[in-house]
Amino acid sequence: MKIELINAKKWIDLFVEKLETNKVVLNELDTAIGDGDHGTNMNRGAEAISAAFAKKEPENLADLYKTTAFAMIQKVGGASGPLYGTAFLDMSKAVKTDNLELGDLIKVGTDGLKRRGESDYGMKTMIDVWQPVSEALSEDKFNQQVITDALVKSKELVATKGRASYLEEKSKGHIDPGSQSSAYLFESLLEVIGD
Amino acid sequence: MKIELINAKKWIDLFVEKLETNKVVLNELDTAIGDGDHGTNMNRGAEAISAAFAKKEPENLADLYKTTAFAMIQKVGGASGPLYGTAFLDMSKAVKTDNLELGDLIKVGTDGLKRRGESDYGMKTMIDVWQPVSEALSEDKFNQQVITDALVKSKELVATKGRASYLEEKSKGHIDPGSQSSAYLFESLLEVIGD
Amino acid sequence: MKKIINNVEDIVPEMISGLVKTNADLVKQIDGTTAVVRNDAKFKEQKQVGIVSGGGSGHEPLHAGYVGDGMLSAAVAGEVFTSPTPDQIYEAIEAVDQGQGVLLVVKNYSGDVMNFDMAKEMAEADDIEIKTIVVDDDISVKNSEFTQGKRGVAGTALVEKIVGAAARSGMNLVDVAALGQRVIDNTKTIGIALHAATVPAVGHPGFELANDEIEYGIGIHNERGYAVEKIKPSKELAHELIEKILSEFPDQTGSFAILVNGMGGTPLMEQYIFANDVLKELVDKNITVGFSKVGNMVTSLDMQGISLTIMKADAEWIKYLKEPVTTIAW
Amino acid sequence: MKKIINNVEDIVPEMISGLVKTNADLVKQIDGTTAVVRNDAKFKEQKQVGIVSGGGSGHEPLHAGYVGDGMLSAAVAGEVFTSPTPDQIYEAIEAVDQGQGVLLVVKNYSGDVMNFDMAKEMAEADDIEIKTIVVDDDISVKNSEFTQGKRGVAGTALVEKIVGAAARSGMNLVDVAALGQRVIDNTKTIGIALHAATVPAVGHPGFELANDEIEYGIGIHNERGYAVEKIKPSKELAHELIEKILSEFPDQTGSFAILVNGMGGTPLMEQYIFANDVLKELVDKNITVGFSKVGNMVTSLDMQGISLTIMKADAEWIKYLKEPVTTIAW
Ligand SMILES: Nc1ncnc2c1ncn2[C@@H]1O[C@H](COP(=O)(O)OP(=O)(O)O)[C@@H](O)[C@H]1O
Ligand SMILES: Nc1ncnc2c1ncn2[C@@H]1O[C@H](COP(=O)(O)OP(=O)(O)O)[C@@H](O)[C@H]1O
Ligand SMILES: [Mg+2]
Ligand SMILES: [Mg+2]
Ligand SMILES: [Mg+2]
Ligand SMILES: [Mg+2]
Repeated sequence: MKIELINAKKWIDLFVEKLETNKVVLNELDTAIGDGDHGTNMNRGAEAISAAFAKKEPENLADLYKTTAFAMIQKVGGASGPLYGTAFLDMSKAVKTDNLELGDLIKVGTDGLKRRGESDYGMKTMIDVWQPVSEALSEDKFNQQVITDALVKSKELVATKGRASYLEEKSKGHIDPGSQSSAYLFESLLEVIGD
Repeated sequence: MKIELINAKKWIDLFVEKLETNKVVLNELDTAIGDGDHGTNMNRGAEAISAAFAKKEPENLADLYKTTAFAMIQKVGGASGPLYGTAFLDMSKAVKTDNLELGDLIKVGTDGLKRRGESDYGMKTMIDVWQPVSEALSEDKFNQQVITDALVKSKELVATKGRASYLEEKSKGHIDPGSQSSAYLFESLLEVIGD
Repeated sequence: MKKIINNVEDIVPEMISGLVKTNADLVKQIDGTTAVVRNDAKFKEQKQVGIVSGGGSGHEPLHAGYVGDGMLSAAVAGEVFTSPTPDQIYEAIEAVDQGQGVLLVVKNYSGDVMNFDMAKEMAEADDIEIKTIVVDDDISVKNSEFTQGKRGVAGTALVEKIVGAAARSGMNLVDVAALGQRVIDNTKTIGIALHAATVPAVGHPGFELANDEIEYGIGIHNERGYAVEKIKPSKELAHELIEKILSEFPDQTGSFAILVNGMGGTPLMEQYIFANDVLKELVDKNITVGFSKVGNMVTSLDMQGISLTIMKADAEWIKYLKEPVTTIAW
Repeated sequence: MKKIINNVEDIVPEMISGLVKTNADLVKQIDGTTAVVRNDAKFKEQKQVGIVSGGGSGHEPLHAGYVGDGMLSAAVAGEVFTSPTPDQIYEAIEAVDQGQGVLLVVKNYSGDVMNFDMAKEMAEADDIEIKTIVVDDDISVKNSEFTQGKRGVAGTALVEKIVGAAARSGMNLVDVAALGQRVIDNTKTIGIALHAATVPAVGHPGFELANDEIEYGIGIHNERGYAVEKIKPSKELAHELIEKILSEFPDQTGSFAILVNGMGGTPLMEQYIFANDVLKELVDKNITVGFSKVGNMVTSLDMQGISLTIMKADAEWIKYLKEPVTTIAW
């Protein structure tokens, strides 16, 4: 399955909306096992994306993902800025010549996260959501349950990357904030493409 | 009425005891309208007096009052150190040649307080207790009621000297901590000489 | 009360010992006292008027943090919020007098005034020439001949800087004292608290404020101020304090120095935000700021709050304020 | 939450503006950024390796307070507790490069590492030579190749002082970076909190401690530590932290530097008492202290607490630590 510009734009718009609505939730999650700013950070990114779209409507998929990436890189900071930024920048480069299958697209993003974060699946980071989603998309089994399962599974992990890793065992039993914001990203996708 | 060395020594010993017992009370009074240290200050003085007496038993009245004065001046600091110190130093000088009537003795101390503090009766300071006590002693009417009345009267004043004066109207209705410690001084005297 | 201390009675000696040990190249302690005197290489060569200050502890880095070349010659620390005793002050005077006399910089509290006065009498008996200036910059307290008068608060640090620089430049005692008095007359401060300080021997905050209240006009010893109000944005606080202070300066031409002072528990972040608002407003009012400083200069234990000092300062004073010093904390 | 601020979103730009306005002779702001660069008279003449640091705000005076002759060339401030973005870091690099390359001093947090990495890539595209050192002095976190590794905390200030002094002395980029790395390897810190910080955007403290509890091993972003215990006398705290740190230094000969750092809400009084206990214990252990410093150097907003840094420092490093600088806050 592939996504076209108009739907991809809807996807990112919905993501922006969810980030704005859930700023406090993400801050609270980050207060428990991080430094309390993930909601504020992502909200700053969301506002920057909206502003960039308002300034210039994206002309194609590469443009859409690049605009999203630049907004995240230039306005978010923290860990999530370069991570989301790199994922979307790599996705933008990948769709320049060829509109990828959605599963492959999200895999490109996931690989970007791993490279930038020097991290991998199972370290209680947003990768724990991106990777299962990319796999489910490729196998045509993507639905809300996939996202929820990924979150629940990651919740019980001990973090080994990011700030939560400083808590060692105590990071267990808390939802990773970046995983939750990624869940919003993919819930937005789901709303656009349907199960 | 005059007081002899043995009773005067008892008087100061009792004062020391009361200061040690009532450290917290005096701090609390000073927290309300000052800076919260009058109990700690006077207790430091009390300890210094005890230590000085333990080192060398006072040989005469002048010696007793001078030892008390030096302990206060050297160990208390704050406002109360120089005030009690000056009062007792002046009393020591006054009894060098002649054992004064008690009313006159306390008047000498009161005058010392006024000189050192550039202050007078009715400014909501310890002088509000010393002066009525000295007058009552001279008129042979000294008893607990005199002390209590002085405290109660001073309580309703607005302070115009010392830290409490910064509170202006709000200093009303609080007992001045220095007046309370002076009340202990004269209650000790009362216990020694009886009504 | 949670504090990083040992016994409450040992707070001051241990603090002074920590300060001296970690700054042995700058200061030393007079044996058996809590007085701190200059120990830098230049001290003995420089023949100048001595500058001695002091007061209760709990206002760090005031005063010991300002001992050094170009500022104080010595600082005497009393117990927490309690004036030091005359004998300690006297020893500090003795230690720094170089035959040119000594200026005492005293904050206007009855305890400080009385103890420094007694020390002055002791030093004069040794033929040391002494002058005293009494800092009373806190305009939240009414001045009246029937009262103790205004308190000495954060402006003290600026006064010490100016008289220290003047003394280093070779000015004589009479002139330094006169300069100091003119500086004091032109220095006005007002402070606010978000949370009162906890005096260690008392164990709880000096007064209570609700979660959205601030106290206007506090002193540096937990003295309550003249009004409790709801907290406002920094801009509005700056506006109110500036209006209040400027009403004391009928002539607003010439240049001014400002000090934004943290009370001990308020982070630099908030101090800089407030300073930004102060400077913006002063620019709007066409007031020339020749010198400005921000930081925890004259604190009140762990009090959360801030004070603003404005000084009408001529070019010479601004120069004195800017001259480099070698102290722990200026 | 009671703070002296305006809008939460304006905290960082307003703070930087306040800092720059009150220190215009020392630093200036790069237009449109929250990066602060040297503005002192010597800056343009001195040809030296540039030193750029930065990170989330809330640790003031780190980093902007350390910009100046002999320390940092520029500092980049992110949002509160949030790494700055690559473009801001890139602009700071551009502004200070004098053709001798630029050293990036980064605290070990994934955000900082990633954003500085991206900025490095941007600057290298402009043929600016870049080296990065990552400070990870916090020994309360286990080091392991499977984790993020240790955090960068108060030791960062000492690292910045040493590489800044070395760069001023004319050392080249490769050598300054190697020196910085050796310094980091010999710098160990551990911190305790009495009260957590309140992130303005969150509005309440990051964690709760009872009235008699302290948290051991906290980070500078409200990260909880490894144990909660009853508060102890300063002496015992000093003993525990020293034991923990010294176990990381098998060789205790030679000389050491120490930093007693206040977390923002803890007054200097307590810091000096703690420093006194630390120095006493080190003397008892026959450890030579060649340099010591006390103060709010690397803070965590209004957190109440303290950290202890011990560095095994050879004579050259001690010299670098002691050299005078012209910064706002060292
Ligand atoms: N090295 C890493 N690799 C992948 N994801 C990471 C890494 N470090 C952090 N993250 C993600 O970033 C999220 C935190 O983002 P945010 O709170 O915005 O940044 P910061 O940690 O700098 O405050 C974490 O919840 C985690 O999902
Ligand atoms: N100028 C003065 N004249 C007379 N008594 C004074 C004066 N100033 C203060 N006092 C007395 O001193 C007491 C305060 O003593 P204390 O708390 O020990 O000192 P400080 O005010 O320096 O903290 C006041 O309660 C008052 O009775
Ligand atoms: Mg975060
Ligand atoms: Mg008092
Ligand atoms: Mg006092
Ligand atoms: Mg962050």
